Amino acid sequence: MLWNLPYIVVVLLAIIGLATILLKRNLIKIFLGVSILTSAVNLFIIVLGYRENSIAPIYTYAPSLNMALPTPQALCLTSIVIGVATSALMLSFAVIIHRYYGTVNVDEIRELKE
Amino acid sequence: MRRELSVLIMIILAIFLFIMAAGFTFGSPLETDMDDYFIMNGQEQIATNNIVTTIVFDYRGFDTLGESTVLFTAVIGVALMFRMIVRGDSDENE
Amino acid sequence: MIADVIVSNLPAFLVAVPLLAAFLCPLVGRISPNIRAAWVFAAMALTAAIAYCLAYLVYTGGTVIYVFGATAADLSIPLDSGGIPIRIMFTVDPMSALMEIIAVTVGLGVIIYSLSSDERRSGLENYYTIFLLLISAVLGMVSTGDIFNFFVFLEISSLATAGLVAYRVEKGLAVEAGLKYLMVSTIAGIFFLFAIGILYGQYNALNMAIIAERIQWTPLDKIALVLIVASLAAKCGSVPMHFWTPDAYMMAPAAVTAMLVVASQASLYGLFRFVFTVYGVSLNYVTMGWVVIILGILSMVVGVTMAIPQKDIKRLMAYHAVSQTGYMLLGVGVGLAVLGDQFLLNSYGYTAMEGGIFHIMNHALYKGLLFLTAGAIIYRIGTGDLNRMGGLGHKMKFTMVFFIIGALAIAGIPPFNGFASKFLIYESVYQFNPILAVIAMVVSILTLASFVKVFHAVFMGPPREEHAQVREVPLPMLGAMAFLAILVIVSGLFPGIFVTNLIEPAVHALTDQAGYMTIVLGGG
Amino acid sequence: MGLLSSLYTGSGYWNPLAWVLAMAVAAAVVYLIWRRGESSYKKGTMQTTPFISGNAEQGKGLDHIPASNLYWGYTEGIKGYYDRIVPLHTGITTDYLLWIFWVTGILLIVVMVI
Amino acid sequence: MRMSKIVRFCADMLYPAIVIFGLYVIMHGHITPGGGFQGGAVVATAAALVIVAYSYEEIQGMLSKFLLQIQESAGLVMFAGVALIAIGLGTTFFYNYLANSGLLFGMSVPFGPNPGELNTGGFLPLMNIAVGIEVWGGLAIVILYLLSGIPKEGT
Repeated sequence: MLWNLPYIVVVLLAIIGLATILLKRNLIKIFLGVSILTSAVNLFIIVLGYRENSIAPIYTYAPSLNMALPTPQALCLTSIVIGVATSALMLSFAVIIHRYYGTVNVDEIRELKE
Repeated sequence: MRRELSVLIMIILAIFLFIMAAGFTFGSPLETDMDDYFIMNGQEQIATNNIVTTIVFDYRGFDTLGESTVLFTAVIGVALMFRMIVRGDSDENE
Repeated sequence: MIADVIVSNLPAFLVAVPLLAAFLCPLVGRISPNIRAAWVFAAMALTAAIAYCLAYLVYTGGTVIYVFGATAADLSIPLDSGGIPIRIMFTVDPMSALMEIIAVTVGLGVIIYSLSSDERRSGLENYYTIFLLLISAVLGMVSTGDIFNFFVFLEISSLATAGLVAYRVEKGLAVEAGLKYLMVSTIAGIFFLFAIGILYGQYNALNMAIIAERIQWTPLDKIALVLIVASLAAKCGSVPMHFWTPDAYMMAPAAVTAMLVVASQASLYGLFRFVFTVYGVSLNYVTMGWVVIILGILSMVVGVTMAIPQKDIKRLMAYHAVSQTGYMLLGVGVGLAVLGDQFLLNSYGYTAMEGGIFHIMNHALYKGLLFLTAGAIIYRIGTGDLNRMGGLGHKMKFTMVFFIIGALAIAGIPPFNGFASKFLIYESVYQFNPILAVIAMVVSILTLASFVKVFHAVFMGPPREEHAQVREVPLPMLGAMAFLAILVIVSGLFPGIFVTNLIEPAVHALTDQAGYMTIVLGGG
Repeated sequence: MGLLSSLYTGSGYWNPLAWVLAMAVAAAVVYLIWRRGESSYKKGTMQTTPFISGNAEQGKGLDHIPASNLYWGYTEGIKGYYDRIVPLHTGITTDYLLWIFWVTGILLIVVMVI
Repeated sequence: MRMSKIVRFCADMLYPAIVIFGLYVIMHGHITPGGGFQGGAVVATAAALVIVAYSYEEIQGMLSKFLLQIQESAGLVMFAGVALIAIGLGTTFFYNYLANSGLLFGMSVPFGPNPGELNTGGFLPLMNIAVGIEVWGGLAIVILYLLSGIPKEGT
């Protein structure tokens, strides 16, 4: 299965992300889990576009014409920026919540329930 | 209870993710017709060496507008969070 | 000449106009409050005008295609590409046009309301910026024909909604609600991106039509479908993934809450679009139909039973929003369960789907109206706690009338519009499975009971001393509520017009997968 | 013709204008019956006050039942249901995410197996 | 928190270098790896560097939130505006009207590997610049706001 190693890494990253989200109680660590999960998806998309022995799809001094698929790289770029935007907003929420609640433990951030 | 459920669902999702991973082969995409079009025609049509840039800004330029908008939205959201709160922001009267 | 250019570029303007207005809003809004209000209202009115024109074009002339970056707007397939679309395109069919009409109609009413009800808050230029971004995201989601583009607009709507929900801060409570919404929608977005990756990796395409042509129902397609359904069902707040809904709806400003209803329905639209147009008959429609039906039934029952003991007016209404989403899922799910059988589809499948989709429109109108009345009450007495209300009928007569209209509509009392769509659902679902129809009716009765409770608690009883200063809300807020109330009454009294002219084309566009592919990919 | 069209469902139809008409007819009938009633009725006399076994009517001041006391019997009647369903709304963010993951997992099993 | 003099001096020295490298990445986005987002992020790290080196109060004089917001909006409006001009020319939103036109950035490129020419790409360099401006302003303003949320020392 060594030739499929990148996909295995995707799965492992996704599971690490899931575990971080579900087993940690610190809000910041949960955000890290979400980031890891996003990275897993980004890696998945970029791995989809690899052809054997291919080069980056840029013609400037290109040594060969066997190029990797460019669309996954474009999608990945978009998804990275979306991930950055999401984490920025989540972190600012965490800062405000810490200011009012005095904690970043998810078990204590439950004023709204039932 | 929550811990057991978490571990169990992680195992279930891992199984399905491995099924998914087994469906693809690294290094040989199943179909490549759209990307071959970009590689073969992108350079001449857009007059650009970097095919990824042609896709990001031309073929899928509208996505990039949306992507910039996502960043803009996040920035405005952060700005809203750190503004000075006035009394009118709460619903409470007086 | 100019008119031709504008008409042929309407789908681009539909998203570009609110986006540009939003980009400039933080700067324009700093000049003065009046200029800010005029700017926001002008942008919204222009967007609404564009959406109505586009919907007119679509309903009279058939599906409109707009290819971004091509030399001509309808050139979906470049001549040298060998029959595959390579650019992002908007595919505005009657279903999209219907959602656009709903979004801009509610958006227009909500903006008028918000300009008056939120004027004492701070940071308003940024608030209206996000509002316009949310509206453009909803319009983009319902118009697009490209799965990755859908994801981008989904993320814009997630972040915009989270920002709006957290806007009031309210000692951190609103931020908590925003955080919960943001976490749920981020996870949903990640699932959705996984599904896009699976579909792209198999078929090397991102356009819905070309994927629909190539799809084969392999195990990978099944995983992708489940990820899409789970993520979009979570985003539209169906049980058991509804937990963010009451928190977010309760803590957002009332005007935003009315808009959130539309935003969750855009996710619902995405769910229907993916299931019907991208997968179509290739999927195991009986299983998926029952999955959607069970999600709908759970949403209906759990939503309404959780609503009854609530103590906050907006939280109670939020649980009702969950419950009403169940009706839409039920109606469309029944249509999905008989998708492959043309006879059953003709005898009751189309009717069930008409009911479900008519309910989307009715729900946006009456739930928007109800949230606006709740906002009017909170605006005057400063709390949403039902125990601290009472006797407001003496002071806020118009609000009471609008509340009655909305409450009767949501409970399915004739002749308001809620009854018309629920009637379509009852009669067709009864032929499919009588038990489902009985559950739907019981839920409707419980809805009525719950709104009787709200009506009693808020408006009935002797006037209370602490509400001595309360008076009717300002005229723009009343005007916005009247606007929605009139629409509720009109669509209740003349449902035939709406169903034949708006809903039926939408339903047939949704189920006609081959027609969609033909329009996008050409005749061959 | 569009204004008066009915909604056909395959097994029945619905016409709100007919319903309004029927309501108007019913109201007219009610009005006619009411016209035939006792006409010697005077406001402000014993005739309009409620008769509670001869006792005086209580003041209306503090009769308003607060919202949480409404439907007490209903919630008490299906207490078993509410005791199960309400604690599910824990208000903890990761529990919400756990629900999403479980729904995804169950749907995966359902769709992949069937 | 004000860093030591060495750190501040190094930050001062590195600031123009990072900005220029970022601008290079933005400008050459259409012929080499990189582009508006990457370059904009690089420039924003320069802003982050000085923010780390100096205290928040000192930075407020140098980096104004309002100016950064104007910069961000200007970048986005330029991005959408460049794309909207295409509608005025009788084509569709995002049609690349400058490519192969002989005007600014309008040189055509033959198929195959070549050394790369800056004067190519149609409106792609313009869009790279617009996005670079936007990302620069956006990320810098996010960092500033997040920093403003930290309570001051001793309070």
